[in-house]
Amino acid sequence: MKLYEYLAKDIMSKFGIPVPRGSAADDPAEVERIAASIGGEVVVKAQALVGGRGKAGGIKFASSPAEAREIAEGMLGSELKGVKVEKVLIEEKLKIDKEVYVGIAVDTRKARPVLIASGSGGMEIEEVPEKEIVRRLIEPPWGLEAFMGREITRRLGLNGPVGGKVADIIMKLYHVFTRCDAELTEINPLVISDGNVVAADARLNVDDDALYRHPELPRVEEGTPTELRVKSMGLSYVELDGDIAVMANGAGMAMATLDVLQRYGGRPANFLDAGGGASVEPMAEAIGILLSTKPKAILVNIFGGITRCDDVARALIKVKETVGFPVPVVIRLVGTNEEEGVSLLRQHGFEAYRTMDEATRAVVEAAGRANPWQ
Amino acid sequence: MKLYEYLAKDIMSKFGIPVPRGSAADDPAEVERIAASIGGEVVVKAQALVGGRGKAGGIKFASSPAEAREIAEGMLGSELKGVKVEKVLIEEKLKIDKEVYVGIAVDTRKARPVLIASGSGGMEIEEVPEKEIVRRLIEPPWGLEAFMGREITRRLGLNGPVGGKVADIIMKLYHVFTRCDAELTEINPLVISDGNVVAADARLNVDDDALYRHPELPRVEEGTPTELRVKSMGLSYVELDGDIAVMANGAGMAMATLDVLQRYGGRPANFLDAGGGASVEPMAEAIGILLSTKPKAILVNIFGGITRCDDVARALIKVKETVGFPVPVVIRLVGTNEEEGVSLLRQHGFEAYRTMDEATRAVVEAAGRANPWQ
Amino acid sequence: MAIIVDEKTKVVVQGITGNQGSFHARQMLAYGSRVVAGVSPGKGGQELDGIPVYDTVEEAVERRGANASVIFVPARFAKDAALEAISAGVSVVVIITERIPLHDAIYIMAYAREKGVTVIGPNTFGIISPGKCKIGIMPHQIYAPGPVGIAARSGTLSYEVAAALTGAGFGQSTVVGLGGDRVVGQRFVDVLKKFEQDPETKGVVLVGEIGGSAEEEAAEYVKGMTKPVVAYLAGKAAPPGKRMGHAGAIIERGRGTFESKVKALEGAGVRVASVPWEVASLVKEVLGQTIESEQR
Amino acid sequence: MAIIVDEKTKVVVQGITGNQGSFHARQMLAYGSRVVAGVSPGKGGQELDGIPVYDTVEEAVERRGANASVIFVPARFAKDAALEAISAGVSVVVIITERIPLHDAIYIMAYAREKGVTVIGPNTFGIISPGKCKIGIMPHQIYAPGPVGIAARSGTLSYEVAAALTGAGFGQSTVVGLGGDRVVGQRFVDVLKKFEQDPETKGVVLVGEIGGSAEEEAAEYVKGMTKPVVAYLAGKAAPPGKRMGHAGAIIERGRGTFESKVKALEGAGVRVASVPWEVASLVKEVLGQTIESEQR
Repeated sequence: MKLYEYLAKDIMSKFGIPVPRGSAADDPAEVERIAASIGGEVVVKAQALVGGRGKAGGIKFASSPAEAREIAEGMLGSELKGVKVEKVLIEEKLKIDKEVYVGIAVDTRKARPVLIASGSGGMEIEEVPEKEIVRRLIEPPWGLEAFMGREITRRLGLNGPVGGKVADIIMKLYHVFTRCDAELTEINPLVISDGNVVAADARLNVDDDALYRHPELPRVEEGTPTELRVKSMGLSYVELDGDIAVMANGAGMAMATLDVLQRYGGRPANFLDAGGGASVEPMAEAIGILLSTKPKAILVNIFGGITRCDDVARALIKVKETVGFPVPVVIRLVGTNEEEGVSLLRQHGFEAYRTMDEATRAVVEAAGRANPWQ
Repeated sequence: MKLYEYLAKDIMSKFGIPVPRGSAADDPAEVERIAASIGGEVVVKAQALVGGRGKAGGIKFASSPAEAREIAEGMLGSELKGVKVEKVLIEEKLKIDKEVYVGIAVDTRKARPVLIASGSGGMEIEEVPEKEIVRRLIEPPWGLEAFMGREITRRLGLNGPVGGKVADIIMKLYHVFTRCDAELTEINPLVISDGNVVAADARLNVDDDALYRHPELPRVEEGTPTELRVKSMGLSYVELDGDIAVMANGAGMAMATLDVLQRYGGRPANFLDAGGGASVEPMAEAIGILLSTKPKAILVNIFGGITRCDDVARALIKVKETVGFPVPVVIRLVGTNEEEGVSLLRQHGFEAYRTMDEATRAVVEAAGRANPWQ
Repeated sequence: MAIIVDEKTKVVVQGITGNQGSFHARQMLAYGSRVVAGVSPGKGGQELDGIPVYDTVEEAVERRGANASVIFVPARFAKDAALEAISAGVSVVVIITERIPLHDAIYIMAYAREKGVTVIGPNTFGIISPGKCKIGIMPHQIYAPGPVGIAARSGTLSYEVAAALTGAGFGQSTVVGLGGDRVVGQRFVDVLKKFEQDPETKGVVLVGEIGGSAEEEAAEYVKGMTKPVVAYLAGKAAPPGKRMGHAGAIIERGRGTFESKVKALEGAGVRVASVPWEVASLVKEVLGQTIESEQR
Repeated sequence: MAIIVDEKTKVVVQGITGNQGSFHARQMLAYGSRVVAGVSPGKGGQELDGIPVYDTVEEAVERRGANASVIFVPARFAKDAALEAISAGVSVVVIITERIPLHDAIYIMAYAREKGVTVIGPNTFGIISPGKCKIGIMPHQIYAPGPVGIAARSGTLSYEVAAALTGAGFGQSTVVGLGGDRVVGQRFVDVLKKFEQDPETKGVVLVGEIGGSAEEEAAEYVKGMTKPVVAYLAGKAAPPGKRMGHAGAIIERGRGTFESKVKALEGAGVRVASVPWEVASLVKEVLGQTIESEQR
């Protein structure tokens, strides 16, 4: 779960990290009030979970509350890199003496958190040359200690009181990381301004699988309404821009199905992993959702392991008998309880292929026919 | 710092450990009210930091509030093993199906916490045969995990829901241990009663050196008024029952001085470690306190390291010139700035020995003369 | 021979009284795995098809000599279960549970390193050395004993590949499910090292996917290997920034792309199949070469 | 030779800008110790009598090759300072600071074990290999190079013993202050093992006291030693339940009594002096024996 900048800053602030004075709003009048209460020049920042907001016009400065309102009117409701902006954050404009980057991520290779810092703040860390980056693996269960903050700060070339403040912020960022079950947390840039150190931008991505133990954290849902609906059923679903709906069991199998489909000239409309031993009801519901996206054809690719072929057959039959299939449905069905499943399908007028190869070719051909939705 | 049972139980209760219904009081009328509000039979427990309270008459049962009051009247203000009872704890009387012991201490040899449990609750753990004791070293920084509580519980022969409750209490006791910077924490006995598990007695000794980071913990001061006064000066002082006051620099040196004194037939009145580089003022104040205990003689044994002999001489001179020495003061003074110190002493009519041997013999002889305080 | 698990492996099933645990305990037993005990806190004393159930893994190790554990407990208790198994002295812990918090997985792996225990998973279908020992949830009829080692990040896709291999007459020494999460106990490179040492294994198949850097690391290691390696990678059609079912299967901030993985593997001499069923013919090609070179 | 510290030891002083730190840094330098750096966070760039001051121990190690640290920082910052030194790669950390919380000491020792670092203290006067290296706060004029190793739980009392030995013509190989706290990095047995291995050391003196079990453990080890051991123990006259200045010097719940320690040591063949100054004559006796047996 990715948190908006203003939410990430709220949390960091609770952990004692200094953030700019400011507040978020979804209404231009409110923006004007906030800008007036801050006084002086302000910055208006579109709250959207996209990278490179600045270049895309999502960060603008205003020298008066009226100008801030005007900017917000332009931003609110508009799309930034394809994402609708629903809130803006209005903050004091910072004087910038120096910008640094500090972030904590997980080094999956080492299975440990890693602290990353750089004197080149403001840039995406991927674009900073490796020699300008300070990395420190954090050894669990020992964790990050205060002295490590000082060591990192020293390597960034910061010392004296500012060095002490940055070291302290590094420790607090680590607390954010561990206590919020973060996948990633970043301050970029961390701005040094007249001896003060302030988190000018903030990122906090929380592990979805750990949300159950964080009732205190806000919830941000990302995805189309259909994606969110399928997600709430406990299944994995991703919308794509093609016209063939895909259901498979297992994430790897679903991805491979998309790949093969594309290889044969098909364009997948989505990715649905109905694996993990889902029973008839949710499978039928998921197929119903696939239909609701109005594809030209549906490909069902099942290699039954925990997933039982007869359950898949029953789910398909249930959909056929309730909402019906207005588009061709191509089925590949092998594995656990294969015979029973195939036989059930036959009884209800479905045919099933034995190989991915055949099924994929067939669905591409079927989708090539006239669109039944028009 | 040793906490009274009622304070230890308050804290354990905050950590989720079940304790008997009850409350502490220092007034018999209040005892009667508490007993009445509990209802039924109660137990009245003298709050005193001594072992073996039960055998010494510090734990009594009452079948009515009036009887509880009567018992409390007898206990409050009385001495239990030489310690004045200022409060009693009144609790519901527990039905006891089984008693177990659980405690966490520090294994100084291994430099790790150690969890100790036994099915023989109610006894002092030192008296339980080793083979009936379950020990588990706790590896820092890993700490105690829930499964370890289950393993210990299993070794105690407890299972089912009661086993689960005991395992849970073990985890919570570990939280008490770590979050309160405990030296030792014990529940003895932990009573199993009709499927419930309750901490019937509780001990919690907090590390004095960690108190600075525990403003939330109550403070209990143990010692005579003089001991507390010297302690507040940052020096180590212990009252003994002899008649020769002893000041030395360094804890080992002070202990050795007592030993040698005793060997030559002297009886130490106290132990004062004035080491650690104390300056003239506190040393003079400490000598004044030694005098206030009205010894027959004073032995000052200094091997100057950080402690400077001239500072010791100045402290003695200061005391002589202000309050004066009504008793013989025998001085051994060697080490850092020895010549200057000895010369200063001579100028002010003191003599100083060079060896512990001579000085100790001399002070024993001096104390053998008539008592100047009578 | 085989890697990690074999006929000497004695399995304890943690969470044996749950639906998944009891079903798969029976399946493993039916396959011939030596399932010697189950664990379910508070339910010690029960039995499941003759398998004794204990309150702790410690007991399963003490009384039944268990040396491997498989975990079916729900995600929020999985960390404790895994630490328990690691502490109890088994040498292999297979974590089937999915959706274990990332920080819990990191902690489990740190404890496993400290104690020298091999962790498979989390979010894995398990591990099988066909004909010797199955620990997991895979449909075992698709496997056959033989010379090919398989390491896979995804379950069903590896079934597809294993079935194709078996169908083409290539049995497997051991099939390892690494798990679909970002942080897992065994990565390709760890398993490759073991396959390289295993006399029974003549060649290795990697079933990878987008996200992370496990395939790139593997490629580095393959350069020094004596045994041939074939790979199939899923996710060519996946768009960046979308998590494709597995926590680990996401192209994030430009890393872990299909192209970088194929490039790295091919650069190391790995034959990369363009469709899953092509793996069997590539294995035939490379194992043929191996056998020829051995015969020279 | 000597143990733990010698002429190759390069010392960094943590807390060098404080009163204690600066005073003793100068004293150590005057003695001839190679004090190569000081550390004081936020004060990097300063100098003390030519000793460069850095913000981190890491810098002192990188730039000046420091391989031992001595800590003078206040108790509440001592844990962080000790962890920093251990992490930075020095091989010896001497913690002079007293009143460090017990749980902090436990944590420091765990980290030191993990990293293979020798910790002396906390609450120690330090360690000295006379004529080679002094790290600590002891009055160094009382020591002389020679064949006797000393390990002591208390400072001033060990000065008394060392001065008596020097006065009797017995110099010291190394004098180690274990520290007066309950949890310390080096216990008698650890130091005895090193003295047993050290060619320069011909005999060992233990200066112990009531409380804990360090003397009893030492007795067990002494049984297998080839070198003679003499001891003096303080606290015979101390009443149970009273902490005698040191956190570790307390007879609590019947453990750590004077009598149990004397019994254990004498049972292991250790000559126990009844007064501190008797140590010199006992050393003369046992070292005379050793020299005789070596001459045979």
